[in-house]
Amino acid sequence: MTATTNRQGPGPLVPPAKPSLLYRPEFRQAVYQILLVVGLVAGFWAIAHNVSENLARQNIASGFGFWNRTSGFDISQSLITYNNQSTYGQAFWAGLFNTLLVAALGVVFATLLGFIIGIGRLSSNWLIARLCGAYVETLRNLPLLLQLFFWYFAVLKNLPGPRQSIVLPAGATLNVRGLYIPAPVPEQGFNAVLIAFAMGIVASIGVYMWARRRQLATGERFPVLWTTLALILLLPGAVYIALGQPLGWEYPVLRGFNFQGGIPIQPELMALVVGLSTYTASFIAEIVRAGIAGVPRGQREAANALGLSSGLTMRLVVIPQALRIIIPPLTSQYLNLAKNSSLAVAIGYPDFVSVFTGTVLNQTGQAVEVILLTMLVFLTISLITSAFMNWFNKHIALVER
Amino acid sequence: MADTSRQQARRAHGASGGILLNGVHKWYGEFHVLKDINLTVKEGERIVICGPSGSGKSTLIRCINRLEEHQQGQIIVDGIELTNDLRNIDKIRAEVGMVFQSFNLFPHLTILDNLCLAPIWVKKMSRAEAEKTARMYLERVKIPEQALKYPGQLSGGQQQRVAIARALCMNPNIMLFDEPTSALDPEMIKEVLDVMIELANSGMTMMCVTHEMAFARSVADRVIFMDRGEIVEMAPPDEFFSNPKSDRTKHFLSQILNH
Amino acid sequence: MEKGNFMKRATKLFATAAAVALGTAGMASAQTLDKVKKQGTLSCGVNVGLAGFSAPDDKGNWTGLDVDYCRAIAAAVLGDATKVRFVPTTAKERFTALQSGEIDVLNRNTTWTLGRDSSLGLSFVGTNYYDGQGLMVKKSLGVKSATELGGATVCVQTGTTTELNLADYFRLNKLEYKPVVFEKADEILQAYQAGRCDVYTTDASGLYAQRLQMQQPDEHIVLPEIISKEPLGPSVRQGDSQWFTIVRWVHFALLNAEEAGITKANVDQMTNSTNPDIRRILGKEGEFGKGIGLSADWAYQAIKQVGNYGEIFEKNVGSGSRINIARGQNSLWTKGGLQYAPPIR
Amino acid sequence: MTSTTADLRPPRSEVGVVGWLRKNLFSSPMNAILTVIGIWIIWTVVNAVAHWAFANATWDGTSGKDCTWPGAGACWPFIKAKFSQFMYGRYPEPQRWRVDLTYVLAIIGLVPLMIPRIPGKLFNTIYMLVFFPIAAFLLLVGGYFGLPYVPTELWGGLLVTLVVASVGIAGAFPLGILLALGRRSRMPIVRWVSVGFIEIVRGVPLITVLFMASVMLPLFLPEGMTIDKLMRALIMVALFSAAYLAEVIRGGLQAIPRGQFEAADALGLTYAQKMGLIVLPQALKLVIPGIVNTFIGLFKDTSLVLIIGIFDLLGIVQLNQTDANWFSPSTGMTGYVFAGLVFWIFCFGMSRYSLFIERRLAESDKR
Repeated sequence: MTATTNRQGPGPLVPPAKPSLLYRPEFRQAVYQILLVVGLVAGFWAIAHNVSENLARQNIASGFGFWNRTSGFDISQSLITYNNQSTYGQAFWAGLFNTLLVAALGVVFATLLGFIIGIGRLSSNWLIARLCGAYVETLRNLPLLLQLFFWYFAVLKNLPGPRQSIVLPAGATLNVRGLYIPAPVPEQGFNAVLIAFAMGIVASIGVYMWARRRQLATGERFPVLWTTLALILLLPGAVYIALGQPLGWEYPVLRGFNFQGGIPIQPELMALVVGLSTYTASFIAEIVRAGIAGVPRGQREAANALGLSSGLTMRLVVIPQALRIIIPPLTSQYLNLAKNSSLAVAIGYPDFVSVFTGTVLNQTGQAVEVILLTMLVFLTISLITSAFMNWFNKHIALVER
Repeated sequence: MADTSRQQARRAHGASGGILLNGVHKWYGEFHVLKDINLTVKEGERIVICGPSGSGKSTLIRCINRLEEHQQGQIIVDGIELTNDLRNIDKIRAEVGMVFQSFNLFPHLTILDNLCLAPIWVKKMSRAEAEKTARMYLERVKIPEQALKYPGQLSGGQQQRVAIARALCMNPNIMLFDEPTSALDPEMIKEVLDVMIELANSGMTMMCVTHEMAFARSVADRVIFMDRGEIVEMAPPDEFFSNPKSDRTKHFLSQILNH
Repeated sequence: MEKGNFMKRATKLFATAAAVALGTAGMASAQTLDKVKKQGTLSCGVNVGLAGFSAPDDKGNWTGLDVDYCRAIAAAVLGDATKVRFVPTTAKERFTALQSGEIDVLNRNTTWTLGRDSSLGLSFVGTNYYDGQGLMVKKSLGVKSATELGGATVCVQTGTTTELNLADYFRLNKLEYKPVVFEKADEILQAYQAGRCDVYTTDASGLYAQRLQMQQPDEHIVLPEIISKEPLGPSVRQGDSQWFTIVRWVHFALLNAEEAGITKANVDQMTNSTNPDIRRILGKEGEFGKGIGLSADWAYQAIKQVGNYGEIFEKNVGSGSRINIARGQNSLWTKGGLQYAPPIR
Repeated sequence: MTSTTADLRPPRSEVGVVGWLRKNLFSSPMNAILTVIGIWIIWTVVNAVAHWAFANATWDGTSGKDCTWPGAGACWPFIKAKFSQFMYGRYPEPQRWRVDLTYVLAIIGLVPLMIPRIPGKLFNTIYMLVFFPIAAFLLLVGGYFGLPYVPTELWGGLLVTLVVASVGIAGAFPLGILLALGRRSRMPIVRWVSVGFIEIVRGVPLITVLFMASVMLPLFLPEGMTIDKLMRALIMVALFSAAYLAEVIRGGLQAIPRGQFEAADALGLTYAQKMGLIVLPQALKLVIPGIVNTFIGLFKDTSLVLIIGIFDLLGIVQLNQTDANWFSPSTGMTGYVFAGLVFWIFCFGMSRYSLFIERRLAESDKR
């Protein structure tokens, strides 16, 4: 201890000497951060240098010039016009749209199945709860890739060949080459049906708004669901019949090696969608179960005590609260599903990774550019998703004291 | 049920506007929680139920609006017998208001929406009418200014008063209170009790599980002491507090009053 | 396109900046030969599994034509055919493996094309198997010619010249088809056998090899049409001419050995031969080994330990193997084939 | 009124088998219907599985022909014949004792570490973090002490699955902790870098990361420097799981009360001491279930390495299904079922363990 601390009485206060630069936290932090930046820049520099040198030394093409070059290969399924005369750029989009298609289908089916199973796990019926539990525990403890192989190589493989196809109702056909469903062919006057359909939707919205206003005003309710269904289905239906059924169907027929016509759904797509949605459903089920179980029992009791029926209790009290818990993890499951769709590469479905990171990379040999673009695409998807999630969380956060 | 038939039913069971429990038994699995409960509550009567924890008092009042199911005996509320018939259960729940220990306000709705929810969806009131009623009851529980806030923004005492107002919005004949003040800080207990006393004085049929003995003394017509699933003692408050007959009651009172 | 140009410029800028900052843009190439000698093993990129060319048996021993080429190079360079590290590569990663130096030579039934020679940084040293793309179908379909394949579904491996030839062939003949593209050969095999495709297309040699893997090989036929030229051969990194010469001349030595009648069995007697051609091949005359940086008996070691080209061929894909492919265009030029090696002199 | 009424037995319809059935299976007509549907589903599944796996299965044989008969179920001799390949890949047979010994060493370290009751966790952790990895490396790779060198190209099957998953998670630990701390740092650049890394990695599928390992990483290295393919995959898997682990650990850090940080500061500990001695030990203990779950995810995802030509359990099963000698209509299914069973036992076991730890943590919270 120095003498100053023993000093009696309050002497004149001396402003504390500024500590040496070395001991100031801001300085240290600045140094750490500068070191980090320098380290990172050096690291990237080294990588960039190695890459450019490796490429230059061996005379390997670089840059994105390949984008507009003719690809020369075919893709078995494309939502945009694509053939082997198209460019690598078009192959990029064809693959991307295929991925989005799988993701969209997967999200729909996984959500449906996941909610059914998640609610089933909470069923008062012991057997149903256990069955749903067994589903979850089985599916989510198996690698997705194994499940895809199972669906594709073990299940779909056992379907009969085109000549022994399984005939399904309504002109659909199932064989080892896929599922062929009749394609609708609009004939003259079909536009009127479409217009009627659109009108039905508009009218339903009108009915919904009117019914809501009436309930606010008088308290009386109106069977909106049934009216809406009637408007959307019966109105165009009536027009359709009145105009003499102006819609033809193109049925798939066996011609040569394969079925031609109709809408073909590849077995690769089926296996991928089935595999992805059953797998993701097992996670969604857990999220749904946790979400519903996360709404305190008291909430349901209070609603019951107020005389709300169990349906209304679910709709007005439990679900709105459960959704707040469910939606954030649900969104990240959707993101996982989109990312997992890249396993398509293993079962021959032409998704983005298979077409672009697979075939395009192989044909051009430009690994660096192709992989960077691939990562960029997935990052964009994940950024959009997390932007949505932030928006959602901000809007639904419970107001607390 | 038409009104006339309900009157008939009331007469038949001798419990017009009140509650009748007749030999009610309930088990949780093997555990016998309610043992042969016989109780008649007349219209406008105010009952306070007390007893040690685990004595079945909460279960008893939760049976009255079928939040719990009893397995033997008869419960008739407002002339309607509680059976598995969903229509009866809904009807009774609309007639019987309930206030919980943990408030159970709906956190995703504003105070006003909390109050309007059941009137709109169950009583099929118009929004305007429901809001009018809601504001009236908010006035009555002395927090009209909180109408547009969310439950999370209110203190415990305020939340419980909203819960009471929410039950009142259904215009019930009977109010059940399940330890309404147990989860509150001492300074908030009074504001809730004040509302309850005011309510009691308005002539509402009330059953209240509580340990607030001062409240019991001042408003109850009868005090019930329960222990191990049965009604041990039932008496007007003066007699109950001054001259308890059972040893168990004495023991309980000595603990609760001298702590 | 806007985006492509931007990216291109950005990449160039980045690369140039890095190069300028570090003062050098590409140093002298490493001497692969020195590296191999120093390490004492040759890293050889082979197929993950293609019967006849490179496939490991249950015990992990690699066999096949490409594999034997690796061994021959190791014998020539290091004097020991067992000093090879086999690196199995997929179609996708084979070129990167070579570019990055992970492997010293790529012997993976890889087709020699101008595009690969020019923009992938490879140099093909020669052709150790003249192949062509074939089409295989089930006999029961009754197809006799590829021109009858309109509307067929075709299984093909991704990232191969096969995929491109297929597209060209069907477009040229104005035939419709549906491709089903897989990453690995065993997946195609499974899918084809399940009836997912009518046609399995790859190099004809691959078709014969894969047919052996099938449940009933006799039920499948390879159609007569060969729809492309597929010269398969070893390749090395560009820019190391010494190593390029070595690998190329090991290949030629094996051919010359067959032509001169030197075999694994008689190579020791042949050292006493008076035939100057044979003497030169076996390093008894001239200093050709020194010229390419190897010992004088480089070719002797390769032949002694592995065998001449004909022996390697017959053992792995020819009459000595289950695949049993006829020599055909892979015969020596003296027998009407395409295999022709410049003389060692 | 002073005596207590004796407890009565509940009515028969409430308890026992009848009561249970009534309450759990037939409480309403709807429930009864569901129960019947449930029983039907169970019956169908159990029936099909039993027939396939037992009644109609082939138990003995030497080739796929023995499994080819009408109505044939599982082809178990296929598994029997290939079992050692599924376990070790092409690891040379005389050397397989080295793999077994590694497993034994791992079990010796892991079992006491996983049972909370057994003391000496510090010693145990050091064993697992320092001694075991070195021993495992020397044993499996060899080339030292007279052990022949076994190149990783020969590794395969369950061995690769276990190596990729455990090296992936163990290698991810240091970086995961750094990233988690970085994400909560007050230094903005450190925070941005951490967030950037975590979000980029979590945004892309593992398969692209593996492609990167197989075709891009080699180009990143200076000329003449190469890394073994399995090693590259391990590095990328470790980087990949570091991002996920960082998020798990961050959750644990957030759960540590402010008071702990303040107490450590008040004691005059430096940042490193505060984190290393006070905060991290508590936080890591809290997130054991999360770590185990990350490990389960990684364990399942290791199967993706087959796409880049590394033969893990699933890869080697897939490869062997093309063995002409074993071709039969049910070989494929049998192989997948076997691989699935192995994966499932591991994953289910680990998820139960994580539940067990979670319950324990919840209990100690109550105390």
